[in-house]
Amino acid sequence: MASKTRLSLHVPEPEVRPGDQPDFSDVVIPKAGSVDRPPVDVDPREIRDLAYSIIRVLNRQGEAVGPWAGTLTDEELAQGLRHMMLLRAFDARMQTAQRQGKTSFYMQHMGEEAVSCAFRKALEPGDMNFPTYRQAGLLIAGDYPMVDMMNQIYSNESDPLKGRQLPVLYASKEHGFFSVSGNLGTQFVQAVGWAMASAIKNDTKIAAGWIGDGSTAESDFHAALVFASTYRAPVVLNIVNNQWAISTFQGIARGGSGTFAARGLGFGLPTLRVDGNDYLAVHAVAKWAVERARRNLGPTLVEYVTYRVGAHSTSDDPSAYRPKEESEAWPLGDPVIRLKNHLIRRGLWTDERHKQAEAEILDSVISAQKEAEKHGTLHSGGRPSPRDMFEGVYETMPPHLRRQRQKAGV
Amino acid sequence: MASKTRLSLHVPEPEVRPGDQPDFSDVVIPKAGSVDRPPVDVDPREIRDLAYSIIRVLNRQGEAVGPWAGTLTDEELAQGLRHMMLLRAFDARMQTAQRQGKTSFYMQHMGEEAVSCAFRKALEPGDMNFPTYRQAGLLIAGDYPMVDMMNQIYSNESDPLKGRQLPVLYASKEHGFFSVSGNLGTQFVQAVGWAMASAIKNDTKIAAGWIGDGSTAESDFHAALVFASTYRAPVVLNIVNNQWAISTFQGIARGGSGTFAARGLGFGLPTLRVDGNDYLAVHAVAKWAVERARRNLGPTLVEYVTYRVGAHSTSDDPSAYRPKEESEAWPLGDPVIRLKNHLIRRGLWTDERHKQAEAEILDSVISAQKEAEKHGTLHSGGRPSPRDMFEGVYETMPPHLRRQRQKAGV
Amino acid sequence: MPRMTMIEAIRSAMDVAMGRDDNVVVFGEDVGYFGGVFRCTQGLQQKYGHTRCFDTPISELGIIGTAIGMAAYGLRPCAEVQFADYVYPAYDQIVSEAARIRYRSNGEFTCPIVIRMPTGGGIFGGQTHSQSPEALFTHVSGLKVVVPSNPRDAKGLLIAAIEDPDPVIFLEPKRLYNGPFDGHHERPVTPWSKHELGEVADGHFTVPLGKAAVRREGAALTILAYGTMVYVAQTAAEEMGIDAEIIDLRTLLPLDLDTIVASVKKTGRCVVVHEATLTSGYGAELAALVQEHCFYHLEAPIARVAGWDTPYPHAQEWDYFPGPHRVGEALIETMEA
Amino acid sequence: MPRMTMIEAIRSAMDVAMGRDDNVVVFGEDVGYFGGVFRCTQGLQQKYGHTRCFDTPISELGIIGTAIGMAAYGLRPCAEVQFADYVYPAYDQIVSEAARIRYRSNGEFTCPIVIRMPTGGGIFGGQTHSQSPEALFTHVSGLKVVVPSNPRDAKGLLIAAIEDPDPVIFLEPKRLYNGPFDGHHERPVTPWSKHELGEVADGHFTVPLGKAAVRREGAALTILAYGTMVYVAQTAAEEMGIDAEIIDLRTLLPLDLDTIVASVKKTGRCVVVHEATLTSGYGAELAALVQEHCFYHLEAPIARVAGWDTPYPHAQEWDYFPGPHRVGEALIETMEA
Ligand SMILES: Cc1ncc(C[n+]2csc(CCOP(=O)(O)OP(=O)(O)O)c2C)c(N)n1
Ligand SMILES: Cc1ncc(C[n+]2csc(CCOP(=O)(O)OP(=O)(O)O)c2C)c(N)n1
Ligand SMILES: [Mg+2]
Ligand SMILES: [Mg+2]
Repeated sequence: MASKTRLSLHVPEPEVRPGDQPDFSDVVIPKAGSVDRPPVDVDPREIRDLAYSIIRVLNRQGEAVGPWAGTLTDEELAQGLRHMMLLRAFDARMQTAQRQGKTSFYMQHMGEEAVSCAFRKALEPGDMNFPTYRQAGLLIAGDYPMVDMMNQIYSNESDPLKGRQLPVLYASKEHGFFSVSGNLGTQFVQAVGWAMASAIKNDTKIAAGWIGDGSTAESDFHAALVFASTYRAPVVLNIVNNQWAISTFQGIARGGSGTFAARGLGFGLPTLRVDGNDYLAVHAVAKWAVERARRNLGPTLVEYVTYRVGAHSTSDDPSAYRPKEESEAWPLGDPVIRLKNHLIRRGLWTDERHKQAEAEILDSVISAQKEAEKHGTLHSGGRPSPRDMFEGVYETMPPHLRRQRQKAGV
Repeated sequence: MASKTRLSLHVPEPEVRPGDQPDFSDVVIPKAGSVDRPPVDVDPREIRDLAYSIIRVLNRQGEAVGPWAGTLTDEELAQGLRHMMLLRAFDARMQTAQRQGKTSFYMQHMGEEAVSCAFRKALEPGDMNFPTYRQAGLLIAGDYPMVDMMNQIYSNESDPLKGRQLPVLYASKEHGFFSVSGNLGTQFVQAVGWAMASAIKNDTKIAAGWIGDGSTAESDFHAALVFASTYRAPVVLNIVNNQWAISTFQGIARGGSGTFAARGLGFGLPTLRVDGNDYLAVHAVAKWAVERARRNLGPTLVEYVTYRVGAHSTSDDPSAYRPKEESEAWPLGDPVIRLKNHLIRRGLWTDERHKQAEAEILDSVISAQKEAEKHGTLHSGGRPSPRDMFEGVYETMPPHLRRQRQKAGV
Repeated sequence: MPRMTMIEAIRSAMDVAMGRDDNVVVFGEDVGYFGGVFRCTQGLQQKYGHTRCFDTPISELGIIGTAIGMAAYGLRPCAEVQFADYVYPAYDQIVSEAARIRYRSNGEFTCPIVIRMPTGGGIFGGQTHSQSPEALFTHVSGLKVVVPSNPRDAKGLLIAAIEDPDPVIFLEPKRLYNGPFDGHHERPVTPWSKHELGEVADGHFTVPLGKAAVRREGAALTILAYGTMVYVAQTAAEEMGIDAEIIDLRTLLPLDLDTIVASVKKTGRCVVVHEATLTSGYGAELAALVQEHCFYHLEAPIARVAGWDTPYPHAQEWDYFPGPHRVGEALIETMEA
Repeated sequence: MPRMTMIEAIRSAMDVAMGRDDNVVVFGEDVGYFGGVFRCTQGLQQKYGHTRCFDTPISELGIIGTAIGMAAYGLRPCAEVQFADYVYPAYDQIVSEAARIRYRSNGEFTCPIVIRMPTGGGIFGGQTHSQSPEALFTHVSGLKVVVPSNPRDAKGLLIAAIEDPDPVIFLEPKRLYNGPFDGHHERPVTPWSKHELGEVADGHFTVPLGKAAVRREGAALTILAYGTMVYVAQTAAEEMGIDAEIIDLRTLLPLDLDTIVASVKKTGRCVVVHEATLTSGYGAELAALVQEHCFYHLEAPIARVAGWDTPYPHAQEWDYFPGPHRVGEALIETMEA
């Protein structure tokens, strides 16, 4: 008979809190190049260990090493750096714009730029992302006009979403970017549905779902995995593990599972874990997973290991719950600097050209911003009409909404 | 670059349909006694293979073999047989009662009797089950009065639930049987909450959650595993895989995951798969999992491999979707016959005593039924009052309900 | 014209829609091989193949979540939730997603899905097979909500719903599947084959969303009803000998307010009837609208007859169900007020 | 008496409840170490330990599902949903489980849980930080629904809710957290420290569930409001110079109908105001009840002022929000009708 121990509740706590010394010594970082690259038609049961490792390409010396290296040309690498720098500059300007009251709210990507920028380059036209609010790199690397992003953030008269949606919750069919929901998780399973539709129609397009580490706890995550696994939907299911969910460290969502990627094992899915701060590794893994989907081999679950350097949003102040220096202690480094160093090492880039590029990029962002501000910002200048508020609830406005619009006098 | 295969949707289908020859040759059945019994404080990572195997004790010869044997005394075994026979007789009478119009609906356990009957014997007073509609064995083996079960099924004047609840959705705090919901899955996560509460209060009681194979697709399953894993709740999470969810074969819910048990691996939970038609194996595994919980070692996920021999409910006719002979082809046999044979083999039982016991049990069920029917059946005799319909929505009846009751004139 | 039960009419609607448009797909729990627990999808998998009509895992969230994704791709999913009582796990996907995708994306993406669900009581289904959750959808901007009361409407409305560019909640009063039910549970039900509205054209036709039907003309009082309550109301009016005008709303959102207002202005009295619990039921909205638009024509307070504010009980079903007796009492009270 | 903001009052309520009863536990997303995104639980983990106040995974279903299990054990969970807009994933657990457990088990098990959620608009929160879903709960038998409008009530009602034996939906109008907001967004808000109802006793006290408060006596017209709209209504009445009686409902379910009926019988006119979308909003129920109970005293149709029937827009927040101008118009119309 079992002894009658007094039970107690285990509540996971992060190792450190404000005032403590940041410590990532428990994070095991495999050497770059050390993880095998299986063929895309591998039996998922043979690669379960990939859910507990980290695929990395760039080593400390800035070299691209191992079986996952070599998916990008020199030109593509330079372009990748430019995209990440652009996203970072864009973020910085928009953060400031929010502080200046030009919009209500902003969410930046600092530290996570490689994930969405590199993933985008593994897709083809017609593919569809179901992103969260922290994948603007999909738009930037897909050459979506930055002015339109700003118009959306400003909710101004040229906002493609007519002021209806919170800042950064973009939508563009043409750019393969599904309307971002403010509700966490919901879109993960929608991505599976989109992919199922493509399969039903014997199309060639694939879908990508996106979710944060914290949001994997939501029900939609489970539904997505169940449906993807059952119907072998051509979808790449991406978990961006940036270590934090607002103030909550990833241990609360992860529980005893070892890694988020491990969640895929229970569904028989091939499941990969990748260095999210390594542009080359992200691209290589994305390409692998996309190819699987494209070849009708079914879904892949990918966990990007990265770190949210900035605040959760402009409404958040992380110094209340984590040491200020934590991001600097983060062992996977900064994605921009790592790619920059790689390009320099390869002789494709220099510190001077980097500075110059930074300046050019800043210029281009500023000029986009000027252009956008001509059309107004949240509280001044051109704004969407109150009429737009009544439009688009349905394709055709029903009588009760017409009556209400009339009452509103617009 | 990936080749542009035309995609296609994979829709899992069972091997056989009505008219086909039943075929379970793909179901791998390990030999009884062949699976190791780890210590209860084992590191879950060391026993991942148990999620893909089947723990079995009774072999074809009716012997109890291997490391999981020996958790029950002779007397307990005989009692176990009696419980299963009682449940089966009870089911048969209530099925008939439904056909006679004495109630609206019934759900039987045929083939699955060992699961709930044996599990109950691993619990202690004060522990709490969060059952589905197919675990009446928890009540039978816990000596809940059969007349009360019938009163509930008949929705008669003595129905402990006052006619409010569908037949078989019993509730009894004293008997550790939480109010069964008609909504699938919901209670799995409630079991985790109950267990967390016990841990918060430094109590010694543990909880058990129950879910069907089909219902593992519901969101509550995921929430249960997330919370159980994070807070190491003292709970046993039971999946009863009876191969069918109404007309839907288990392959639809399972997808590519290999087994339902495998779902636990992504949460770092110890996960066991057991022969659900083997009373001894069920008890041994239940005991192991209960002890883990009791010793504050955290949750365990258990999959019971069994077969729903009868129709889903009295509203269902399985001949429309599976071969009639499928249950006979089911390789794990009948739980009652298997335990009976074991007892006979051990010299504790004979065919004659079995027949005699059957007759006695039938008598006791019939006399309980007579007693219950004195208090009425759904459409005749004593019935709960319409007043009862207005009571118990809240502890204290609010004014609007008082007004409505008045209006109803009751 | 062929006679159909409501089940056959619903099946025929999906058959016609699938036949005309490859993008129409049908799925849900037990919907594929078996043809649905009420057999509404019987034969569709055989006819259109298992990628256009298929079984799903038991996850209402997953059913609706994937339907939304499919619709974004360009399909027209017609998904079944096995009982309306089981729609809540999908409620977030419906309310936060389906209903708002067109709006929030300014039409970049749309969500033409239909969610079919058997609804209502009268079958001794207890708390989990009897609910009428329509008001939980009429409060949600971006949804349309339909409740047919007969085979002909069911087919025409369902085709219209599938062809509609926006998400439609399609509630099928299960007590009407086989015949009109007036709440006299002690009497046998006449099958649809004996009822005029059981005559349903074979091919394609639609009944437009947003248009009510006057089922019975009358001068003394207006009854607003939908689904099963249409027949309860008819019987109550006949039994009480009241010259009631009975409006079958058919679509709750958008509502055919003009037909309602015209009738109440004519009769000066109004009774609203539904199966759902009273408080915050759709009857509240109807009463609020009628008093707003017909205030100066009203001769009596608008009465609501509805399910009591309790969970749907099993044994006390006929005490709970707002049958002809209770409706009749309200008619008398309203006439005498 | 100490002055508190609404946040401090809510925190104080939980503090008092936790101090008096070991069974009270508090949890939700970001609720533990950090103290909640609105800081309502700040300091509670430090004071009561991390097994009585803790962070949860981001699963509203899991938060409420485990709360129900804890309540069945005997605890009194007070769970936070970060924004009311995010309650839908837990809707099934609330509607199908929490609300019905006492009933369906005939009291064998009960569900004394409180679900706290910041609600309402006015903070440029767009579609997902602005909703007012109260009517989706008032339709559910077995729930109680509370909406405080000031710090004193917030504390008293929250303690009453935690002590209540049944599940309570506790909606906190986030626009009132720091001060009364009357919809004049262009003006600075007076902090609670300058408002009489910011005076909140330190220890234990309750404001009973089910009792409304008359915020302003008047003879010309009755305004029914709750949450933020109480201040909008006051300002509108003042600006329009109308002698309105303003009833702050405080509890929507069970409703204090007596207070309402007495007032409307006195004034003969009624305007209902809420932020939630109009159709099937709680105003529909209020209008239906008022016309039923006060028909012969009504001199004008009951008007409803509410959010438009669209998702909550971002840029057009002040076109959407039913501010003093729109309420004022309705007052005039109702007076002149
Ligand atoms: C359904 C729902 N619940 C809660 C929230 C509030 N919320 C917004 S972001 C966030 C944290 C998300 O963390 P994670 O998934 O790790 O994504 P990250 O922000 O780190 O990219 C929370 C709790 C929400 N938006 N939706
Ligand atoms: C939320 C919900 N969805 C659907 C149903 C309808 N339903 C009742 S039982 C059942 C099948 C359940 O199968 P499984 O979980 O395998 O349990 P089993 O009946 O085999 O024991 C379904 C779909 C329900 N009761 N609740
Ligand atoms: Mg995160
Ligand atoms: Mg099953």
